[in-house]
Amino acid sequence: MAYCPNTPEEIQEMLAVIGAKSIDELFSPIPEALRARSFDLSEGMSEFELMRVMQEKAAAGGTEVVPFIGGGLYDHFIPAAVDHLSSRAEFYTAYTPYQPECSQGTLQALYEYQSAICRLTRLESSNASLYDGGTALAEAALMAMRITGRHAVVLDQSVNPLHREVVQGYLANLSDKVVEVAPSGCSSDIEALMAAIGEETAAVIVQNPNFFGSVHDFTALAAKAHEHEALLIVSCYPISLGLVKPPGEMDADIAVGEGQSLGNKLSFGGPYFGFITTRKRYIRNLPGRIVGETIDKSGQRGYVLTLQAREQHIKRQKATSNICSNQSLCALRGLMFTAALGKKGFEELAALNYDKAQYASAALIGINGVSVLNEGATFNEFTLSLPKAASDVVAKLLASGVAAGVPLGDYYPDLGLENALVVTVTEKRTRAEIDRLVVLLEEALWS
Amino acid sequence: MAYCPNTPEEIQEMLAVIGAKSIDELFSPIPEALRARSFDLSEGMSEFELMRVMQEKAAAGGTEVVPFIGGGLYDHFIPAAVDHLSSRAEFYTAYTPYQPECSQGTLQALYEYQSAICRLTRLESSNASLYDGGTALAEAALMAMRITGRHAVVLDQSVNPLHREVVQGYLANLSDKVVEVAPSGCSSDIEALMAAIGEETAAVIVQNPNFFGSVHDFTALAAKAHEHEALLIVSCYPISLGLVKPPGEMDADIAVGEGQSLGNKLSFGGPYFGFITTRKRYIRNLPGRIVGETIDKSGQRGYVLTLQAREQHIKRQKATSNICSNQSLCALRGLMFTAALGKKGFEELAALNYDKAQYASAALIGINGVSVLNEGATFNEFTLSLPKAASDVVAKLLASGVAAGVPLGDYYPDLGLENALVVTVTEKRTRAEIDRLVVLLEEALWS
Amino acid sequence: MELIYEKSVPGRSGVRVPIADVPKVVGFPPELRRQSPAAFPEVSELDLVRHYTNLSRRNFSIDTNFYPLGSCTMKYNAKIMENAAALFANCHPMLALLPGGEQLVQGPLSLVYELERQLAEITGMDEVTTQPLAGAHGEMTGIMVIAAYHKARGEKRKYVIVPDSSHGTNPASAALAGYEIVTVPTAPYGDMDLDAFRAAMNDQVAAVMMTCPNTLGIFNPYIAEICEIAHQAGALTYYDGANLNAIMGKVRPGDVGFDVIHVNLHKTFGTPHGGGGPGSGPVGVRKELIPYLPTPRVVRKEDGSFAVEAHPEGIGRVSDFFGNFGIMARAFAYITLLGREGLIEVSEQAVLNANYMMARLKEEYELPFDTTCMHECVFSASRQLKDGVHAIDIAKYLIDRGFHPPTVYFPLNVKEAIMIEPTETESKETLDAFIAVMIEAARTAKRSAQELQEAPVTTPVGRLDETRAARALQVCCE
Amino acid sequence: MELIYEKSVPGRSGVRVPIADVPKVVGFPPELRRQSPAAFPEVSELDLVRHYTNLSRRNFSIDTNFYPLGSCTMKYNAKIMENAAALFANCHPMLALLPGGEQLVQGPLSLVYELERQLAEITGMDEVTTQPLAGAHGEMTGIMVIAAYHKARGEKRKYVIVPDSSHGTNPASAALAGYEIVTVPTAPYGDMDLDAFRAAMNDQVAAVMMTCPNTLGIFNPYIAEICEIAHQAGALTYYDGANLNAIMGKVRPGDVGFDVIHVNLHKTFGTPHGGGGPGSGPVGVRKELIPYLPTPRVVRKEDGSFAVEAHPEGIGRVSDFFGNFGIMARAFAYITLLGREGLIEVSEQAVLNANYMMARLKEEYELPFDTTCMHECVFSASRQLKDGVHAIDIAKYLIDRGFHPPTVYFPLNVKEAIMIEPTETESKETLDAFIAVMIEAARTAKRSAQELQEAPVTTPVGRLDETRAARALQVCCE
Ligand SMILES: Cc1ncc(COP(=O)(O)O)c(C=O)c1O
Ligand SMILES: Cc1ncc(COP(=O)(O)O)c(C=O)c1O
Repeated sequence: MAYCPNTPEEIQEMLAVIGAKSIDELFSPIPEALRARSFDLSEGMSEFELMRVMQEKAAAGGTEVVPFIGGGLYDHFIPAAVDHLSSRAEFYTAYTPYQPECSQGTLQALYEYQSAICRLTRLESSNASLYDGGTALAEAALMAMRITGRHAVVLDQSVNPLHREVVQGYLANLSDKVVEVAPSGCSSDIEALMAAIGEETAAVIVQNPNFFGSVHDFTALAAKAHEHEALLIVSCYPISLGLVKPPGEMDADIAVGEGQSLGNKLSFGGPYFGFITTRKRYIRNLPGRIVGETIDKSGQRGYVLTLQAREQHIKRQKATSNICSNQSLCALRGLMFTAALGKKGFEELAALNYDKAQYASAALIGINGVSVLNEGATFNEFTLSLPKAASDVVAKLLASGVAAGVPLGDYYPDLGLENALVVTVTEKRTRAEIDRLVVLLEEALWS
Repeated sequence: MAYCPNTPEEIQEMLAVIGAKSIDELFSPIPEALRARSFDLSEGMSEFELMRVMQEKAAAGGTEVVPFIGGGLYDHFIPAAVDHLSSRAEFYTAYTPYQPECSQGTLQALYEYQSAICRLTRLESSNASLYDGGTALAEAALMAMRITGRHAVVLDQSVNPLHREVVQGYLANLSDKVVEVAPSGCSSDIEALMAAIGEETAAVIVQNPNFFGSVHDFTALAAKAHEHEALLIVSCYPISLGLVKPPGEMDADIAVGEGQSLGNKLSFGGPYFGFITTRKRYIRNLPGRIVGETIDKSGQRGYVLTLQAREQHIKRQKATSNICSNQSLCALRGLMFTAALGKKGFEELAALNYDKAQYASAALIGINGVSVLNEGATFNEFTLSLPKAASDVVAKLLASGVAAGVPLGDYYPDLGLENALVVTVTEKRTRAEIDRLVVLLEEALWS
Repeated sequence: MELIYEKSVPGRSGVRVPIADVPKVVGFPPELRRQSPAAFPEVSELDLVRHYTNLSRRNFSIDTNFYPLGSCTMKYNAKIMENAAALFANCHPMLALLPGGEQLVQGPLSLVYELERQLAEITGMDEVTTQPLAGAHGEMTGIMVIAAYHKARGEKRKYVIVPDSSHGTNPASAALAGYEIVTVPTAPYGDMDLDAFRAAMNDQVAAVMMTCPNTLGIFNPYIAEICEIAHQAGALTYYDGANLNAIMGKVRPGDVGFDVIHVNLHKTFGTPHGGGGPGSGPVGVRKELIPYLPTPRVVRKEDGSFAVEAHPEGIGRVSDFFGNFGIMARAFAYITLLGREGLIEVSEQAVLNANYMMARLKEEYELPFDTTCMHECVFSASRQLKDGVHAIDIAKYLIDRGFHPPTVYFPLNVKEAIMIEPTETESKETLDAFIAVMIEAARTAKRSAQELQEAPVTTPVGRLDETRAARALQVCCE
Repeated sequence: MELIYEKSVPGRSGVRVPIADVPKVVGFPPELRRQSPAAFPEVSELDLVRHYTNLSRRNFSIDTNFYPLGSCTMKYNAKIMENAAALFANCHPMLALLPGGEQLVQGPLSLVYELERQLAEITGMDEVTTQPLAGAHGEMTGIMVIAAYHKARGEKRKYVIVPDSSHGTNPASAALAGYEIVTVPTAPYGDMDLDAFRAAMNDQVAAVMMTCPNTLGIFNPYIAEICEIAHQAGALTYYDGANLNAIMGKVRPGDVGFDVIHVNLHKTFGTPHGGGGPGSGPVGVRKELIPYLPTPRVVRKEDGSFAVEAHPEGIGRVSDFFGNFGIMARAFAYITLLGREGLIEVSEQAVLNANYMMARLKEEYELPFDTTCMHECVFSASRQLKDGVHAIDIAKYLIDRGFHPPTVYFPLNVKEAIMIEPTETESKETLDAFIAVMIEAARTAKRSAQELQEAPVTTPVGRLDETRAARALQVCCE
C-alpha cells in the first residue's frame, strides 16, 4: 500500500518507452558502494490497523485534563465553520501560489489574512505568515537589525521564556549583544528597558500581556526607542487585542505574535503560525512571502506574490529570510476565525476571557495565603503567589485532572518565583470548572 | 443566533419596500384566534454550550462495547476517503437535481451508484436509492403487485423480523394475503416456500444470508415462482455479495437490501439507504427517482432524472411510489465505498468476513454445550445454540463490554429459540476480541 | 467527465482492506459463490479522490450559490450540526434492543425523547414519532395511523381529500395507505375552495390533508373551519408540515385543530439536503391517536432513565429503529442552539425575505395570488410566455448568472409557475442580486427570447435531451 | 470576487461566542483598552461559508489536478492521515512540561520518539530532532548545530559551500547561521564541479550543503568523494533531504558520509502542503553532533515510558515544543502505513514516472542533462524560445488544459527551466494526458507563439501584472 497506481503491465510499458529492462536499472547511477546498509522498518498495514495504533496513542494524550495553562498557547473555542472551510481540499492540497491564475483562492485568502493582521494590530503591512510566535519574534529582531544597521537588542525577560530561547538561538551567530532586562515583580520594568537602549540598539523587545499576564502600555517605551532611532517590537496575544490597546496604537514599529489562538487546534505543539506586521515603510524588510493586489490585462483585480526579490529563491544568501514554506493553512484558519467572529464577536470574546479570569482570580485569592502578584491590569492570565512550591501544587492537582497553571520557578530560577503560578482562564473554562479549581487548590494547600 | 443575516436597518428598508410597518404586520393573514397557545422551548445557546450537551449524550452511546451484533446493520470498516469526499459541501448542501445543468455532480454520481448496484446484484436496472432495507423490501413487494396485478405475497420468516414488520405495515391496507412461511431450523424452508406459491402470488420474498446467517441458492425457488408467473424478491446483504452468489445469478426478479454496510456509519439507526434492482423490462415499475444518460445539443454526454412520469410530483396518487426525498448522500457513500475498495478489495473484504466468522465459530463451539445451528453455509453470521437462555447470557456479557450477539427468542417466540444467539463477526473484530468473546462466553455459561 | 468505471485499469488497486489476523478455517462452498467478482472500478485512491472532488464541483449547492428552490427550504446548514451528529457515528442501534442494552445507550435515547418533546411543543401535538425517514414517509405513516384509528372504531372509510395545490406526495402517500383521493380545486383567494370542500366531505372520508401555508405560500384563513367541517363528519385532519418554517411560534397546527402532522427536519430544522436526501419526517399526533403510532417508543421512566418500549396497538414499524438518527441529531442541535427566540426569528425573517422578494418582483412577473405571502411566493411566467419565454428559460438564465433556479412548474395549479423560497438565512444583498438578475431576465425576454432559450452556456453541459433519456433508458453503465 | 471585508455589513453578526456564566467582577482599565474594535468583517456564517467555499474553488490542487511542481513532491495526501492527526487536536503541549505532566501525554510523546527513530533509520543518521517547522528551518537548525560543533572544538569557521543548483534556502539558511556563502558551479554531468569544489575547500569552511539527487533530478556519483574531501578539511557535510523521495531504501545519506540532514515531511512523507505550509523539517545528525541538537529531547526511559529532557549543550530551542506535531503525526501515520516495502515502492515508482516523463518529452523539449534521472527531470524551453515562447507561456497553457504547471525558472542554472516531478502517486494515464498537452504546446509554439502567450483564458483572472503589484504595494485592504 504505497498509493502507487501503476499496474505491472503499465510498468513494463513504461520501462519499454524508457528503454530500461527493470526499475533497478533506473537506479544504476547510484554506485553500489553507496547503497543503503539497512532499512529496518516495520511492515506496512491498512487504514484499519493504523487507526488502532493512532487511537491508542491519542487516548494517552491528556485531553481529559482541564487546562488552566497557557504559556503562549491557549485552549480557545473554534467555530465549526473554520474546520469545515479550511479542510476544503482545494486549500489544503495546493502549494505555494506560484502560478497566480490557478491559485487565486489561496492568494486572495492570504491577502485577506494580511489585512486581518493589520486590522488586529493596527499596523500597515503584514506578510503571509511565519512559522510560529517564537520564530516571528526572532525574525522581527533580525528585521530591526536590517532596518537600523545595528546589532544590539534589548529583550524584556517578561517575554515568554520559550520565545526568548528561540530569539537567543537565532541571534547566537549574528549578534553578541542581546541584553535581557529583568522584570520588576510581574511587570515589565519599563524604566530599566528604557535605560538599556543605546546608540547600538536595533530594537527593544517586549510582550503584551507579558508572560506573567500583566498588560502594559508601551507608548512611552516606543518614544524612547525612537529617540535612539531604535525600533519597538511588541509580541502580542491576538485574542487579547479584542480588548487591549494594540501595538499600532502604542506606536510600535513591528508587532508579532503566536497565531495559534486564532482558530488553530492545540495539537500538541503545532502546526500554528506566527504573524508579523510593520509600518508601510519597512515593508521591503519583511521576511517571507507577501501577497499584493494587482490587475490582469482586462483590468480585473487579482492577487500575486509580490516583492519576491527579497526572497531566498531569488536573493539566496542575501534574502531577508530563509523562509520558504510557511504556515499558510494555519494563517487561513486564523483569517477564518476573525471573520467568523467578526468585529463584534471578537470584542465579546476578549471581554469574556477577561471576565472569566477576573472571576477566577477573585475566587482564588479567597484561599488563605494565596494572592495575585500582578500589580496592574491583566487579561486572561495572572500570577498567583502560593504558600507552597507551585510545582508540587501543580503535580498534585494534575492527579485530580486539573492543570492549575504554569509554575514559574523553572523559568525564572533567579527571581525567587518558586511559589508563583501563572493561571490562564479562557472563555472555555466554565464556572463549574473554575469553582472546582478553587476547591482543589484549597485542598492541596491546606489539607 | 438564528443564522439570520439582516440587520435592523436592512429590515426597515425591506419593510418599506413591502409597504408594511412591522414584521408583525406580515403575519396579519393569520387570524388571532389561530395563534400559538404556547411555545415553551429553552433559551438558545452558542456552539460551545451545544457541543457540551451533545458530547455528554454521545459519551453515553455504548461505543465502548465490542459489537458481535448485526441484525441487518454491520460494523464495517469505512475508508477515510469516503468521509472526506461525501462531505464535500457541493454534494451535501445541494438538493434533488431538478436542474441537471448545475447538478451534474449529483447526477453522474447517482448514475454511477445505480451502475454499482447493478454490478453488485447482477441485475439490470436500479433507482437512485430508497429509504432503507426494510422499506425497500416493502417497495419491492408493491412493485411485484403492480407488475403481476396480483395481491398475495409469500414471505419467508427467516427474513429480518424488523423488515418483515415494515413489509406487513406497508401492505396492511393494500393486501390481506401475506403468507409467512416458517424456516426449517436455521434454513429457509424452500420446499414450503415453493408450496405456498399460488396463482394469486405476486412474489415470494426471501433474504440471503437469512436472519440466522444461512446462505442459500434460490435458483430453484425462482424457477418455481416463474412457473406461477410470480416474481422472486431477494433481500441481500451487500458485503456478502463479494463472495456469495448474487440475486441476478439466481434468476431473481428484484433484489433489494439495506445499504448501510456500504460505507455508512451505524449512527444509532440511520441515515442509511435501501437499494433496489430489477430486470430492464420492469424499469417502469421501479419506485423513486432514476437517473439516465443522455446528451446535450452539442452531443456532450450528461445525466438527467428520467422516467419522472412515474413519480408523485407528476402522477400524484397514481405514482409508483410516494417517495420524494430519498437517501442520496448515503447512496453516494455506498458508491464511493465500492469504488474505494474496487473489484479486488471488495472480494477480499467479503473473504475476510467469512474467514473471521469461521474462526470465531470454530472457537465458540469448543465451549462445552455450545453448537452451531446452521446446517449449510454461512457468511459472517451464524446461530449458536447455548445451554442457557441467550438473553441472560447477552446481558451478562454486555456488563463486560461485549455485545455477544442477538438472542432470537423475542423475534421467534413460537420456534423454541430461547437459547439461540446470532453472532456476527465483521472484518473489524480482531482475533483478540474474538478470543475474549470465547473466554467471556465460557465464563458466563460455566462459572 | 468520464465515469469512474471508465477510469478503471485492470489490476489497479484502491484502499487496502484490514489485514487478516486469523487463519482460514474452511473454504466457502463453491456452488454458493458468485461466478465473477462485482465489476467495481479498479482505481487508485487518488483517482477516486480526484474523480469525486471534481464531480462535486459540477453541482450548485447552498454553500456555493443562492438556492431559492420553493417548497424545499434551502436554508443554511450550520456546520456545527455536522460536528454534533458525527459524535454518534459509532453507536449501534441494535444495542438498544438487547437485554440490558438500554442502559448503554441512554445518550442517544435521551436525544430521541427530547427531540420528540421539542417537536411536540413546536407543533402543538401531544406525541411525536421520529421513525419516518422523510416527509413522504411521514405522510404515509400519518395516514396509516389515521387508518388504524378508524379501523379501531370499526370504520372503514374510503377517501382522503387533498387540495389541488398539494404536494404530489400527499395523494401518493394516502393512496399507499389504501385510500382513494378526492382533489378539491383552489379558490381565487389562493387556497382550497371551502364550498367545494364542504361538498366533498362525507362519512366515507377518512381525512383531509392540508399544507398551511400552502404551496403558494399563502396562509389559509379558513383552516380552523376546515378542521371543524372534517371533524363533524368524523374525518381527521392531516397537516403537511413541510412549510412550518413560516410559522414557528406563530401558529401551532395542534392548537388549530389538526390531528396528525409531519414535519421535515431537512427543511425547517436546517439539516442538509444531501443532493436529494437523507431527510427525516417525524409525525406528531393528538392524544387519541397515540396508540397507533409505530413501535417501538422511547419512553422516560420514573427514575429519569430512558427505555425502549413495544407499542403493541401501533401500526408496526415503518423503519427499523428510531428513524434517521443522524438527521435527528442535527435537528435537535439546531433547535437547542436556536431556542425559543431563535425559532421565532427564523419564521419572521423567512416571511420578511419572501415578501420582500414578492414586492420587488411583482412589477416584472405575474403574481397570480397577490396577497401577503408567508415563507415563499409563486409567480407565473405567463407574461414572458407571450414572447415565447417559458419559466424553464428563466431558470436556465439564472444558472448562467450563478443562481440556482427557483422551483418551476409547481404547484401544478399555476401555469408556468416560478416558486421562490428565499429562506431566512439569506441576506438582503443576496436577494437584491438575485432580483436584479430576475428583472434582467424579464427585460431580456422582451428583447430576445432566444438569449434565454439558449441558456445555460456556462455549465459543463448545455440543456439535456430528456426525451432521449426516457427513450434510451440507459440507467446503468455496462 | 469581492473581499470578505467588502461583504461586511455594519451590525451583521456571525458565530456566537460562548455565553457568559460568570458575573463581571471589575472592568478593564480604560487607558489600556483599544480605541476602536478590530475592523473584522461583519458577515453571517452563511456569508463566511459561501465566500471561502467559492474562494477555494479558485485553486488548482492535488485533489483536483495533476500538480507536477518540481522540487515539491506533490504526491497524493492520503485522507487517513488527516483522520489520524485529528485525533490529537486537543492535546496541550504545555502539559508535557508540567511537573507530573509527562505521564499524561505518553501517547504523543511516544509518537515523537518513534517518528524520530523511523526517520533515523530511513536516513541512516543516529539521532533526529523534529523541532524544525519546515525544510528551511531544518537547514538553519542543522547549520546551527554544525556551528555549535565547530565552536565546541574551539574553531570559528567562516564559510559554507553550496552548489549553484542548490535551493535558495540553503545559502539563506547558512547565512542566517552566520556564514558566508561560497557557490560552486555545475559541471557538464549535471552536478557540482568536483575540481571547483576541491579548490573551494579549506580549513575555513564549516560545511558543504548538498542536495542529492540534486534539483536537476540527478544523483551525484561523486557524493562520497565530496564527503571525504570535506571531512579531510575538517568541514562537515549537510544533506538537503528535500529530494529523499527518490532514494528511500536505496541510499541512506548517513551511510554515504553525511553528518547532518533535514527531511521535508511535507514532501517525501505525504503530508499536505496547505497552500504553502505548514510543513515540518526534522533534522538528523551523526553521533558526534547529538549534543548540539535543540532542547528539549524526548527520551525513552528504562521502564519504557517517555520523558522530556533538557538538552543543555544544545543550540537552544528553534521552536516552542516538539515541532509541527500535527504534520509529524501525519508523517508517522504514512511511514507506519506504508512500511518498509511501501517506502521502497514509493521511490521506485517515483523514479519510474520521472524517467518515463523524461523519455517521452525529450524529443520536443531540450534536455540540458540527458541522463537517467531520479524523481524529477528538468527541461529547458530554449527551443521554444526561438519562436518567442517562454517557459512561463507553456506553464500558462497547461493551466488552460487543467494541469498545474511544473516548476519554471528553477534551478537557476538552467535557462528557461521546466522542472517536472510527477511523483509516484500519479498513473501512467495521467502522465500520458499531461505529455500529450506538453507536446501540443511545443507544436503550438512553432505554429503560433501568440496562442501560448495569451494563455490562460479559462481562469477567473488572466495573467496578472506583477510589476504593478510590486509598485503599488497594496498588501492589505484598508
Ligand atoms: C409540501 C411538501 N410536502 C411533502 C414533501 C415531501 O417531503 P420529502 O421530500 O421529505 O419526502 C415536500 C417535499 O418536497 C413538500 O414540499
Ligand atoms: C531542494 C529544497 N530544499 C529546501 C527546501 C525548503 O523547504 P521548505 O519549503 O519546507 O522550507 C525546498 C522546498 O521547496 C527544496 O525544494
